[in-house]
Amino acid sequence: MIQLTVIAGFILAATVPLLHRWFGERTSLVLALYPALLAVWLLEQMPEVLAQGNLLFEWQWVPSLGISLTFMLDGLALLFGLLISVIGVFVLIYAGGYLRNHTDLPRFHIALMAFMVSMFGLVLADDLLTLFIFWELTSITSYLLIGFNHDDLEARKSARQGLFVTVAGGLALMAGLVLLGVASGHWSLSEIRADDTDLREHALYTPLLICLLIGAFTKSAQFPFHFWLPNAMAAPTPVSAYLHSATMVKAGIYLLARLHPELGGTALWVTVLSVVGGLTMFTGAFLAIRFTNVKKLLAYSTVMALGALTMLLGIGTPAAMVAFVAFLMAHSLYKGSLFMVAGALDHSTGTKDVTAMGGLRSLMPVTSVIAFFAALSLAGVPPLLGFIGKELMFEAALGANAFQLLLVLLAFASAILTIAVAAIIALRPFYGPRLITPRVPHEAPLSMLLGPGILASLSLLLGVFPGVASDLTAATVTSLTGQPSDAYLSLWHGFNLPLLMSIISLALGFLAFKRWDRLRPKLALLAPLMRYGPEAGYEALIDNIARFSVWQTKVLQNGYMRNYILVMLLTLIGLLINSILVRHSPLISFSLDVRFYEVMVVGTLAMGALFATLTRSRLGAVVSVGVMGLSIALTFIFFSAPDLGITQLLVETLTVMLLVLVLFRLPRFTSFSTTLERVRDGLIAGAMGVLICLLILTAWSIDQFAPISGYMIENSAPLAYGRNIVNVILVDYRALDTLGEMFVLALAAIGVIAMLKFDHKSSQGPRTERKEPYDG
Amino acid sequence: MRPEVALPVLLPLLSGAISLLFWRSRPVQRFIGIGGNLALLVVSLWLFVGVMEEGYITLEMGGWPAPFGIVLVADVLSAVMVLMTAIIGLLMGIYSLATTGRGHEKFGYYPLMHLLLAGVAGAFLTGDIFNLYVWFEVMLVASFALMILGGERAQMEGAIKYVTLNLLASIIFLTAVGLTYGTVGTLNMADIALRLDAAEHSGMVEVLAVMYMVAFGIKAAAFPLFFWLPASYHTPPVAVSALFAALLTKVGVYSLFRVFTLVFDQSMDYLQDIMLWAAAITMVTGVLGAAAQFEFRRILSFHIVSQIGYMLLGLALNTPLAIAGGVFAVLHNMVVKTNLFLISGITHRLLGTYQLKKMGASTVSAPGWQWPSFFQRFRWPVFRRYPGSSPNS
Amino acid sequence: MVKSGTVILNTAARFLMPLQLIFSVFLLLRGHDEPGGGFIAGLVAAGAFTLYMFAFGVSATRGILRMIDPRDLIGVGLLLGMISVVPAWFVGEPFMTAQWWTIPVVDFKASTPLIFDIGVYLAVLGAVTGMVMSLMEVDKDEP
Amino acid sequence: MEPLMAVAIGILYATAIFMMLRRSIVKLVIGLMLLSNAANLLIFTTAGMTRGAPPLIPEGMSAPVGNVADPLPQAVVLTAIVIAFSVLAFAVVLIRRAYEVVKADDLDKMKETDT
Repeated sequence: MIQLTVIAGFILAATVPLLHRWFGERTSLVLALYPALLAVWLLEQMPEVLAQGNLLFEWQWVPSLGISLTFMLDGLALLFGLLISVIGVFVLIYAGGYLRNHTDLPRFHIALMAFMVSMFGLVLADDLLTLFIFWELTSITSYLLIGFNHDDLEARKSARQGLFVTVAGGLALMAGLVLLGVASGHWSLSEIRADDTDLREHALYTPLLICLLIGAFTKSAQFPFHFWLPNAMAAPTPVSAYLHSATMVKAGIYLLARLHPELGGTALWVTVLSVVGGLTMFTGAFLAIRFTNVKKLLAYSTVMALGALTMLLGIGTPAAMVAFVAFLMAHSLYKGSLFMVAGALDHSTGTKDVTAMGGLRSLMPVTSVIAFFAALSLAGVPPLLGFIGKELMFEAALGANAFQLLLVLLAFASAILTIAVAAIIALRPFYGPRLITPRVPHEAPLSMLLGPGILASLSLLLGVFPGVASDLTAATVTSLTGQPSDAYLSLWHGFNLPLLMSIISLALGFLAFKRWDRLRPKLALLAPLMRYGPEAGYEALIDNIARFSVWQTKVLQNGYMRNYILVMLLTLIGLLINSILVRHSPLISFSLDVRFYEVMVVGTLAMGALFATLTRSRLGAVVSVGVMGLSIALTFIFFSAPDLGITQLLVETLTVMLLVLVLFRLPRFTSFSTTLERVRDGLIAGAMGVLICLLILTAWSIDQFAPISGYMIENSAPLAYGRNIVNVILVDYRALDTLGEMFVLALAAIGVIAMLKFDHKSSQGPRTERKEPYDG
Repeated sequence: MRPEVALPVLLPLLSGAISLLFWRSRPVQRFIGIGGNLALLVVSLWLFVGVMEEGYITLEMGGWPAPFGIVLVADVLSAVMVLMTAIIGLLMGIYSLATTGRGHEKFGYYPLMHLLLAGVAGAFLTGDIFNLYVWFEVMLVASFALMILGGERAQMEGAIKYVTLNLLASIIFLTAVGLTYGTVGTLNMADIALRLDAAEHSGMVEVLAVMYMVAFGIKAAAFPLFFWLPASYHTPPVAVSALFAALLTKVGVYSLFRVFTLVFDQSMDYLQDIMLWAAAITMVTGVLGAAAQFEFRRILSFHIVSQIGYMLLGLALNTPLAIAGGVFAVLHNMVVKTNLFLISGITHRLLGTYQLKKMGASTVSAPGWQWPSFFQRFRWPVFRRYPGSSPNS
Repeated sequence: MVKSGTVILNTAARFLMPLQLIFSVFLLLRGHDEPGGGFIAGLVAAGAFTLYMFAFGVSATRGILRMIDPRDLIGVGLLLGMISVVPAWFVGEPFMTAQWWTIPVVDFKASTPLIFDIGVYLAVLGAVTGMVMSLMEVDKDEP
Repeated sequence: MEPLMAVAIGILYATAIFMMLRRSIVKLVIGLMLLSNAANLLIFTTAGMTRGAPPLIPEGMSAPVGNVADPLPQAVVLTAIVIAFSVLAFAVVLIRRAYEVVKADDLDKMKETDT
């Protein structure tokens, strides 16, 4: 069962520390078996997918809520799944060499495996919510990967930036998916696909598309969210190779491709995708050549590629779809390879700056050959796969139905700049004079050559024999368009305009490479502009949120308890006024039947309370409270509650005694507050008093129901054998209350005793917590 | 007679009473402490299994028929809550064995814990509004005593706010109970629901709903009534904080669910809007408060508030699915928040601080293969000081 | 506050205490039929001890209580309360259902509510005495 | 009688809240005392008050003679009184200890545990 296999990947990730204990250095190889197995499984499924279009693997997860863990395998999922698993194998092997002897290698493996599994789940998920969950998992695991070198401030900052941007997009995505579910009435991709209703006509189409696009654009680093991707280069190089070639950033592309048959083709879709994609493509390529850091160069060229892919999806013609597939495959292969080469360079020279390297060809011959071929593919030189991708892209741009000129120009300019980048990476470090590098250069170990080598060879192989990938291409294009397709790739398209553009761009790109050293200072003049770029906006936003949170907390949680009480009371008073005075009215049936002594007692009661409030002497307050308590006791006795009267009397006596014992240990009353505060408090207190008065009258005036106590009065003697009904209620009818109440009293006594007698010397436990000054 | 409905309340009361009797002997206290928790877990499972089979089980305490005596009711929700309480109680008891000081144990740490659990279970199971008040108080006074145990300055300051504001909530609750009895003449919740449906004066029904909402809202720590929580939850020992975090606010939330789905289902429309806003603002203010903190337990305390918002949202939306979601949020939060508080305790033991700014650089090699110290062993970036964010207050 | 009692208070306390205690037991036993009951009785008894404490101090009061600490009283009281809950279980009735037995010789009606009330009495007595006692003890320790 | 009591209880609530809003912890505790008394009286009053007819059954009879006062709120109030007493005793001792630790009667000096 494929679901279990994927979930087992998480378990495998969790057991990595154990594996490290058993296998030591070879853990990477052991772990690499997992993606290898997945790749084999995918290849096995290929004939079936070609025959049937898509395969469903159903598994009910939360049946009561209709959430299932169903996987769907079609051409698109197959393509992405293969990229993830194949590149995953090489990345794992590569990481074993790159991070050899690193103390935190287990942690790296955990996060990398978890990421791989999440990515796998994402491309296979059929259920919308499952898709979202895996999507978020990739965000979180990539955060852990980018921030792997957490001793480095930059790494932490970049990790956080990546997380915030992608998770913010994730929220939009969730909204979009929910809207999609609501609009289509289905919660799985396969059902939405099977349904004939056209979502493009739906009223919710625009909002849901915008939400989904925000999710996809943040993830795949489209302009203006592109800034997090180059910063994510703080991650260890194997991560960069994986995240930025095959997976994380492609998740957004995958989503767009996945939705293309259902949502694509409208004016909104075409406009947004082709324009944003084109801009991203150019921005990435343009920003790339400013940098001398080899990883930054590659990262921006990735942004360029992501833009190109988005643009192709935006154009949406059949030709664009074929170009999409070719470009996607080509990019994954050469970019993975180039990142690994960059890691090898960094590993053996100790620097990432291409201008600091030179003449390494003789010292690192294998690396230089691999770099050369991968870069040829990046540059789009025949007979590599990159050439096919570029050719088809030009062709698609020329065939665009909208923004044709703009897109062609952008594609052409980007191609020139990309060729310059390719040349910089493939030629600069390996040719020219030897430069002194921080480390003495040496050839990378086999584990670090295997991955890039095979990926680069694949670029070459697929370029020469594009027919090998024909089945996959056809299946993917089928899922992209929603119609059966027999698209195939070929190296030679005849002498046409795209080929001409390729040749011109190669020449111009090589020229740009030659002038690169002179070009950079001029580009550096543009640097101040970056201060106003989207990244600055992001920083300002984050800072302001932080500042706002501090401010808000200071205002709300200000430490003054009376403010807390005030807020709570005002809430209550406001709601009560709204309910009883505004929305409804109180009910008062007025009948005043009083005796003189009762008025006296109740008057004393009220006076006692008032005097306790107004007096400035502690004794006066205690006496007033006592007098009030006595009046209450008398009231109880007058109105047929002897037990209550006695209890109140005794409790009051004890309370006064406690007050006397405690109060005179405390300082005299002082008046801290201002007159204004007193007036304010008085008004609020008065409002509450009036409301309570009204509520009592209303509750008392409602005479609709007979109280349940009739039963108790009737049965007290016959059934409970007691003549004091109150006591019978206490010990029989409602004995559970009394039980609880006696525990309350006991608890209070324990608390009081503990508070008074707690001996700090004896409080030293077996292992005590260390004290620290309170400096929150 | 279905004893399993009452036993989750009675057993911890019994074990509390017995261990109070043996207050002189620490070993006996520890033994009863864990034994009582185990027994509670067993009866909770018993109840849970029974409820899963039958839907709901009632027990008329004292043998008096329903609206007259006090009736205990267990349905799936309350049985699950009781089960969670028992599980968390047991785990906390075990954790306390290692972390609680001698002084705490001498002054009734274990009985207080058991009585707290009894109060919580009672609040989950009772079907009587005044009885609910009583269990609230049992729980509350037990938590007061646990909160001050140790006598630090911060504990005293926190406790004053905690006691006062919770007492205010209790009094609002009690006032509401009094008005309820004055209006409908009964205390049994199901009976109240029936009579309120028939009540002619709808204004009073709404007033009662408002008062219960505010009273339970304070207990649940919803906006704008949550202030007592961040002021006090981080002051007692970590096991106590964890127990509070898991249970106390959830009792408030549970009561809101109970009262507003059972008793006031008629007058929900108006209150639903209010609750919706309160829930939304609670979510946001809670996390923003947490974002402003650098002390581990304070972050968690503020974050509890935020989570309460999610639970209330479920209630405010008031569809079956939303309520189910709210209940899931409650259960999930109970587990996770307890866990995080305990992790904060372990972090403190390993690193000697709760301040995030002081954590991180020091690598601690925890002995053995401890999963709780996972975060230390693998040094995730989350444990590093956040750069670039605002200065600490 | 400690031992500051006057002659009158001392004498009153000495004579009143036994009377108050007897009265409290009387209140306890008749509680089911006439005003009274466990709470009131417990409070009266606690009042007796408190008065004695005010007159003669804490240690003298501990003297008359002998080995019994207020905390023991609380424990016993709570336990009695819990015990009264159980008997109904044995006859298959819900917890807390009252059970009545007649003690033959003295013709006294014993019942679980009575046991419960006695539990309440002891718990109240223990709790209140414990609180006041520890308060006064702490006072004594301080200047 | 009840309208008169309602006014008195209103005054009790008002004074209690006013006292709770003071900065002095002593006043705070007095406020709490007033508040719990007020709530008890409220329960007693809203259920209706009856003169001279305590819920007692004369010896030898099986039901009280005539109308008696509602015993249920009385029992409820009795429970509430004891609970209120417990909590207040705790609160009183708490402010005493807090005063010893903080050395001030002023609530505004007790805001360290917040932000």
